[in-house]
Amino acid sequence: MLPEMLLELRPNLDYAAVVVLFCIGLYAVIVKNNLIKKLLGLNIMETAVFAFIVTSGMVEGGAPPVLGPGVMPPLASPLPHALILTGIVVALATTALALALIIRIYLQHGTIEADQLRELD
Amino acid sequence: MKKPLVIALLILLALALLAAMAELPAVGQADAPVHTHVSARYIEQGEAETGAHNLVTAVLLNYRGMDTFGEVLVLFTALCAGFAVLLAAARNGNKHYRQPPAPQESGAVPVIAVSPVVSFVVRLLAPFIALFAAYVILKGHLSPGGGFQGGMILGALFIALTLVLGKQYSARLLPVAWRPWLYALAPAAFLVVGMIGLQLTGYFLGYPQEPAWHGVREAMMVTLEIAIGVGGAVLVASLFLALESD
Amino acid sequence: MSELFDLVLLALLITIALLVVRARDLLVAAIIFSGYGLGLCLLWLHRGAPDVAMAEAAVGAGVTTVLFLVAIGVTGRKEK
Amino acid sequence: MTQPQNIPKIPAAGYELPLMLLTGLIIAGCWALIPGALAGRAPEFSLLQLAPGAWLLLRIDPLGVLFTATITPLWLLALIYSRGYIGTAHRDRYYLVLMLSLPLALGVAWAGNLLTLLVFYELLSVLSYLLVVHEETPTAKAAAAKYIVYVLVGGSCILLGVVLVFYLVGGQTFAAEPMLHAGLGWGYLTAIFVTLLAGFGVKAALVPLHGWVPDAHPAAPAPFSALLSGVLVATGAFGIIRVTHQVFGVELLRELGFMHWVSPLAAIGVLAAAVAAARQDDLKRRLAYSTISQLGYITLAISLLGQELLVGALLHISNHAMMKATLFFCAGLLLRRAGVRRVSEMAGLARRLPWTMAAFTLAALGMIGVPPLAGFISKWVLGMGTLATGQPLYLLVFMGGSLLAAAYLLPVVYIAYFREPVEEEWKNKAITERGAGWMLIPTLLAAAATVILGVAATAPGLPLSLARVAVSPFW
Amino acid sequence: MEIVDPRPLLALGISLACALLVFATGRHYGRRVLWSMGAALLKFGVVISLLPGAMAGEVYLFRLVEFPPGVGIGFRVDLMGLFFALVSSTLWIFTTIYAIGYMRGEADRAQVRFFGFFALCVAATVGIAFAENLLTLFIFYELLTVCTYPLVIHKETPAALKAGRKYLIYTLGGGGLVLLGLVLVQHAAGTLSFGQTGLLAAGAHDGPLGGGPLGGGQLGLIFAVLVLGFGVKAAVMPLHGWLPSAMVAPTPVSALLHAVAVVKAGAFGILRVIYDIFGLELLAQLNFTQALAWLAVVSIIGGSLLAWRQVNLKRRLAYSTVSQVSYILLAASLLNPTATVVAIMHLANQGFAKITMFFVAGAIEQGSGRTEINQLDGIGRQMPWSLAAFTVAALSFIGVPLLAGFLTKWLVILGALEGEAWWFAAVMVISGLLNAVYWLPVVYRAYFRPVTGVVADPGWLLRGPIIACAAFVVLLGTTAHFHLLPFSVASEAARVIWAEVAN
Amino acid sequence: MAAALTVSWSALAAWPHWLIVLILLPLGGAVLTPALYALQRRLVPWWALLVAGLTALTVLPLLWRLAHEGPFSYLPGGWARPYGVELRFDEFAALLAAAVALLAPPVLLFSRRYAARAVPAGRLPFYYTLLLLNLGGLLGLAITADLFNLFVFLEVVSLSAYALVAVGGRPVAELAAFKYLLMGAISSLLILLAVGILFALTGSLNMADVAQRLPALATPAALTLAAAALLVGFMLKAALFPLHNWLPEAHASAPGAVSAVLSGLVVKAGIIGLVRTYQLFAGVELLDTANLGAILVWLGAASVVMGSFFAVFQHDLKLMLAYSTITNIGYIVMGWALASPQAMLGASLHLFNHALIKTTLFLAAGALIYRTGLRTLEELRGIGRTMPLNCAALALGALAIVGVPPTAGFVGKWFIALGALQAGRPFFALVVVFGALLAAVYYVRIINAFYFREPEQKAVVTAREVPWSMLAPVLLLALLCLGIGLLARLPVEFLEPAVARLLDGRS
Repeated sequence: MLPEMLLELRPNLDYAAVVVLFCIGLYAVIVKNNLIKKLLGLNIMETAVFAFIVTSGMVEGGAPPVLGPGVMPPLASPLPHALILTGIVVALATTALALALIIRIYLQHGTIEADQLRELD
Repeated sequence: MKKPLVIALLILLALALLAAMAELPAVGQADAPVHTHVSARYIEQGEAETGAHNLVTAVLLNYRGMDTFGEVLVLFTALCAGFAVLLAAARNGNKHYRQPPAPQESGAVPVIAVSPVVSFVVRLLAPFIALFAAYVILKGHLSPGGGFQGGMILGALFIALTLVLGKQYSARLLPVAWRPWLYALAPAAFLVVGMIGLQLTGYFLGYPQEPAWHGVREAMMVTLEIAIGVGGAVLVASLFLALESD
Repeated sequence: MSELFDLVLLALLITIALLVVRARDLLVAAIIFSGYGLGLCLLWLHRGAPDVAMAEAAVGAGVTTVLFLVAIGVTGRKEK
Repeated sequence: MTQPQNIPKIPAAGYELPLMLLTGLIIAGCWALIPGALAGRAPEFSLLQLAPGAWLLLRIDPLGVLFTATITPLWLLALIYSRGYIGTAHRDRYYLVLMLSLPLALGVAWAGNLLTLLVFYELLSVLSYLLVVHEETPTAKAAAAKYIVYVLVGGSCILLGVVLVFYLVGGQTFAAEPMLHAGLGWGYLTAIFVTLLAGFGVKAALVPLHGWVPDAHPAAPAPFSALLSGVLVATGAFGIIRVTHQVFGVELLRELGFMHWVSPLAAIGVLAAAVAAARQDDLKRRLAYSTISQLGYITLAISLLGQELLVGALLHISNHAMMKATLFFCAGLLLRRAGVRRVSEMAGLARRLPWTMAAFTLAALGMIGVPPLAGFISKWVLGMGTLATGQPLYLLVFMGGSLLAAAYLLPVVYIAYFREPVEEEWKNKAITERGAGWMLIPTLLAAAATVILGVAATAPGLPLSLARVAVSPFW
Repeated sequence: MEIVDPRPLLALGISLACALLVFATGRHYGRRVLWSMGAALLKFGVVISLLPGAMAGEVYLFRLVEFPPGVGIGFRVDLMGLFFALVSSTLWIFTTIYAIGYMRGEADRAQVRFFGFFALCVAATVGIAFAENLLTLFIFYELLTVCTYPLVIHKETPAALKAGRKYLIYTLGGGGLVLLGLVLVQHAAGTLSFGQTGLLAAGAHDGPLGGGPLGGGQLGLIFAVLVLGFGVKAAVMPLHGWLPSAMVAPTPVSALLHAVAVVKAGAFGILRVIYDIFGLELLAQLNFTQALAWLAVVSIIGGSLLAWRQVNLKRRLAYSTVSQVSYILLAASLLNPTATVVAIMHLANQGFAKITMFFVAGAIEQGSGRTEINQLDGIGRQMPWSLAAFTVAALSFIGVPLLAGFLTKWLVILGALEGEAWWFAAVMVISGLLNAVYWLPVVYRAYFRPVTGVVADPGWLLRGPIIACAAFVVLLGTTAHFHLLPFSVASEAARVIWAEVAN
Repeated sequence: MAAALTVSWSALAAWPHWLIVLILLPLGGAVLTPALYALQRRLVPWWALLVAGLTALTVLPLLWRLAHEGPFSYLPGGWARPYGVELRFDEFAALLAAAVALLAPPVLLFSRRYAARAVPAGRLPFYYTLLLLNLGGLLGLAITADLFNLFVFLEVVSLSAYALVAVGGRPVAELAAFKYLLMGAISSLLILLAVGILFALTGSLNMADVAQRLPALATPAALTLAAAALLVGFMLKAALFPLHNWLPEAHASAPGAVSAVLSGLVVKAGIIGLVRTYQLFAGVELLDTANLGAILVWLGAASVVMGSFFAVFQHDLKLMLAYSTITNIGYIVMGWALASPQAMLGASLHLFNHALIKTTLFLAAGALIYRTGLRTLEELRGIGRTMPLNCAALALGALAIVGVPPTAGFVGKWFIALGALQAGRPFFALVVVFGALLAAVYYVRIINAFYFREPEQKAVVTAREVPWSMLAPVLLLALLCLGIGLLARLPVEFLEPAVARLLDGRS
């Protein structure tokens, strides 16, 4: 069953990569003890999702959706791009805030290791 | 102990995700719904309806202006959030505040030690980068790029300069008294332009379609681009400053 | 050709991601992460999304990394 | 052996005379009803509705008049006697309860229906507790506790029976016609009979429900013992008469045949209690068993379901009341004047207490059935009645009872008169009847009444005539 | 004949206003007393003013608010409710007087809380009595729980707090069951309003929500849930645990729990369940009441046996309540007119007798600090009036004629016979005897044991209500045929309930 | 008179732009706040209050129009559906919007004095900014009819919420905020992933359009994944058991006014998300929504029981309240998933009512902490004597959340329980009752400690009532807890058609 699934997946190899990235990120978020490491994992997850959305909007041999002389259809769908631009900002904002919190946590508790923090409680 | 379990679960999750994604339209197929439904109209009529060659900009500023408004708000929120979290808590007799522990040796070493070469290069390239950013911002509706991308570049430049030249310089570049106004620049621009659109077309964030008004439409878009660019840059830079201040 | 490039790029991204996760030194991880951003930037370009690529370059490879570095500067670079 | 008191002067409470006067008036009133009763009138008064259909109702029928006419004088006697007998302790309570118990007893007698009977009967029983416990000695308390337990259980049984009757036929008034009829079903009728008989049987000291009697009588103060034995126990018997003749009716009872079970029980009671009485050394206890035995006569008479027997039963109620009152009064005098409770200690007491022992002897002879005293009359009527109903076997029981009565009463007389006193026990004791007028007079009056009831038994207005009028409607 | 009339609300409002005034200005002794007494009398006046009309067949209605559509707070004065309200408002007067005397020594703060919450409790009781629907009943039922709690823990000792907790857990649990029942009824019947012959009677045949006819199982569930829910407050046997513990409260509170409000509210709730929610006809078909009757029997006998074992006077009182309140349930579950009369009537009979006893227990405690039965030797000579009243109440419970208890016993037995269930008659008799077994020793001790120690004079503020309540016990037992007096109200109420069946 | 009033109302409500104004007001107000602070710092609280007040006024014509005309849309930019972003004011949006608009002014009024003490001075302007952003984001989230726009507003709400948790500067709070952020970010990602999948499947982002196109698809796994990702994502946001871990600490350690907003309103964003998910997948036959419902209803029930269960054992007042939020979220989700008309009605009502009640409770608790600095029941014992009004409000709120009729809390539970029966699942009616009982247990603990214990702490003995500007909102809200319960027939009648419509769409 598994090989069949992989066969079926071949045209969607991009999606497979996205899934792998997503899981790597999630792994870091769950398993890693260091808050910054968790945050890095989160960022990887985010990029995975972005990659998924952009990939879904891509078209075989398509040009960027910028019209102009010599630009011929098919064009990649502009909508996912716009979404991802927003997504990137959201990711940036989340990361910045998370880092701010991490700094504060470090200043207050002297550590950013999750298990040590748990013990502090 | 914990790790194998997590890995096993993640593999299961991955399989589930793969199974689901296998059903999605194959990558790159031109007849996928992504291309035939909403996007098709953007591609076919986007230029005519918005006057933007760059359809991404058309989507960002015209079709889905609300999203972009939200986006700048997110950035603004992040900044305020950063301030709210980071600004000193000790004043005002907050009894919950605990004195930070003495800095540890490993952490005391500044991580970003700027070498003279880098410093020189940054200073040398700064005007060109700024120019490039301005181009990206202003021509965003015509070519790849746009207010946001340009703003990010501008912000990155600002950060680089601050790192290289120190905070005094950043204060000159971005006067403290202006900052609160600049934070509000991008969202406020959306409000203003949106209201103008409301006046002109009867819709918030509407753009006049009549040929006679194309100039106005372009002006509105460019205004937004600039506001997003400058505002975005300021927000990003301020985020950096906020984090860095401690 | 395009297929191949795609595959190599994806493999590279996965490798870098793994490296980010595995790196003990946070500073190293952050720097590698910046490389990850650049890789993504390439991917976006390849997917016909220059706008996104530009933003990713500035944000993913630039601003985010710098912010990470600042934080690591406060908290120390070693993961315990 | 209790130390006899040195005859302290009991200060008057002040209200004794008015109470006596009041009681006298009540007696007069009750006697005034006799002519009407002889004429067969039975006026009704409704008092109060307790629950829907459940009225408190008075019906002054000849049976009730007979009962009241017989028992009310005992109150007067007891009152007078009490003046001399009751000390100052709890005296107010004593008189209060004693006076309250009179109207309640009247209520029992005149109860117009079962509910009313129950209500007054219960109240009277509960109230009596205070009299039983009056002396508040440990024995008195124990006896009172036993008494109240018996009474409450009995009362509950009556309640059940009364409700059953009420449920089946409603709150009917006592009348010549019985309330129940065979159509109600054997189960209900049995339940009613058993509960009511058991309930009233407790009070009527029906063997084996007599357990409280031998304890309560000795414990109670003598004047109340007299009332207890003469009246309260009799209310039980009175209740049984009401039940058998007015609730069930003779015919129904014959049909049902319940009485074949009751008669032997009563007969056993007569004999066994008499035997037990003979074995008691405590005088009041002996008298108490005697009461059980005599009440057995009455129950037996009722259970045999003969007209003449019923007359005899009624007659015996009143005669026994008078005689037993005399005996208890005497017992009280013995106690108060000589400090004597036990028969064995009475040796020679007749010399010191001549009047007392004279009265005692008179009443004892009456109780045995020596003519022409009251006891003879009632026993004669009973004997005739037994023969009339064709159950001569029970005649033997009556006779046996009388013989046994002689066996337990005559020794007392004998000892008091003829046995030499043990002198040293008497030293320093002022045993005399002087100053005992308040107690002696009612004793003698009661003794006199025993004679009168026997001698003038057939006079109109006296119990025999009244009883004949009272029972005549039932046949 | 239904008439819209604000008086039910007024009666409730008087108590509420009293509570507010006491809370606001109650620190001043005079005001506190004035408000409490004034409100008690005024409310009694209002409630009694409803009586003539209600006896003439009028039903007063007042709908206050509907929050979920079709479900709301409304008041409806039928005779059964009015009877309960009369009992509680009469007792309120006595309890208030008594409490004024009893609480004299306490701190102002405690007194304010006491009188304030007491008024709230009485308000809740009127709300229960006059509830137009099950929801209103439930609301006030819970209000009662909540407002009683501060009274139970009045002394704030660890024991009191523990008892309070127990009380809350029990009653809230019961409240939860009632709530569940409420939901089930609403679902099954589509309405919660009383005043028709059985809310569920219609639903039993045709569910309004298209659910088809209600099965016996569903109805059984509803019955069980509601009866157990109300049974907690009514202290039905396995659910009675809170009642003895709550005895730590001051005496007027015990009076409230046992006589004026709480236990009665539970019993009244069950009456509503039987007569208004299920209706006689439906229940007659379903035979659920058989189980309820046996539950009551268990309580009656078990409560008595437990009471017998108690050495603390108030605890004995408490267990005897367990026994005596179940008379109501037993009577109600017999489902015949006579039993209905007594089910309603016993609300008053038990109330007045029990409150007398509690008042006496409180007066004894107040005067001499004695709480155990074996300490009561000779107290009858020191407090003759009080103990006489106590004896009257005890005799009433035993079932001595002319007292209120006799009436109960008489009618329950009659009802049992009408219901062809003679064993319940036997149970009543046994229960009466058991009452004797545990009350008479108390009386006996009080009168026939030598006096020990001294007793302070309880004063007329305490003695007055005691005597008045004892007098009421006699009054209740002897005034059956007087129009407008309690028995006539109860029997008229029962008649109305059965008249609906006949139609 | 009445006619004139009606006319003027309809005229007012006819202005088509109220809907956009509704979100622009608080967001614009927030954006300008830091600048205003630079100009005149004393004005900031009043400014925030003004903005909130205007927002509250704005919602009125919208509600009026909704009640009279039914749901309506607003198209920013004038782009026809599905090409632009659509804002849509339906009954569920109205519920959350009304809750937000109604609760914002009291919370902000309360904040003026409260935050001055609870929040470090330098952070104050950002406190107000973030509050306004949060409320504005919630409004936007409520009224948007576009999947991605929903995500964006969700991010505004989430980011501001994370920061608000930490704004008081307590070390615990910062840690809690980070935990909250991590969970929130993952849930956001899941939602974004689902949006991406749906977009890839349908090519559209407009909810109605997507919902219309989904039934035609033959991709069960992808649809399941999208639905699952949305559900898990929103469940995380709503803190449904077993994804509730982040909530108690975050809500309890935040400043009082923030806790009120977080517990009362922000978790409702997750609920609205669940509602929208239902609406999206309503017509999909491939996906057995009944199964999803079955899972959710059990999770809801578990939330009800576990939330209460945990709350019973808490000592910290605010932690207790926070756990009770989990319980109440459980009620709402359970009611929703039971999918019978009355249960849905109840869930919708409870969404609003819980917001009101929980705000009352948290504000009152905040006021206690403001005066005494104490947090545990043990320390706060006897406070009812020194702060009677405040504690009365808290007690009233407690009664309401237990669900004592006729308070606001009762109505929702009532209909949920009825709805459980209507759905033929009486077990869940039992859960409702059981939950109410458990709730009663721990709220009784609170009341017990406040009123019936002798005070021990000096701070308690010397406490006074809080200033009027704090007390007034608390009292007002407490009275509303009662009033809304009494007037519950209005929202019920208002919501019935919406529920009916939704169920029609499903069947």
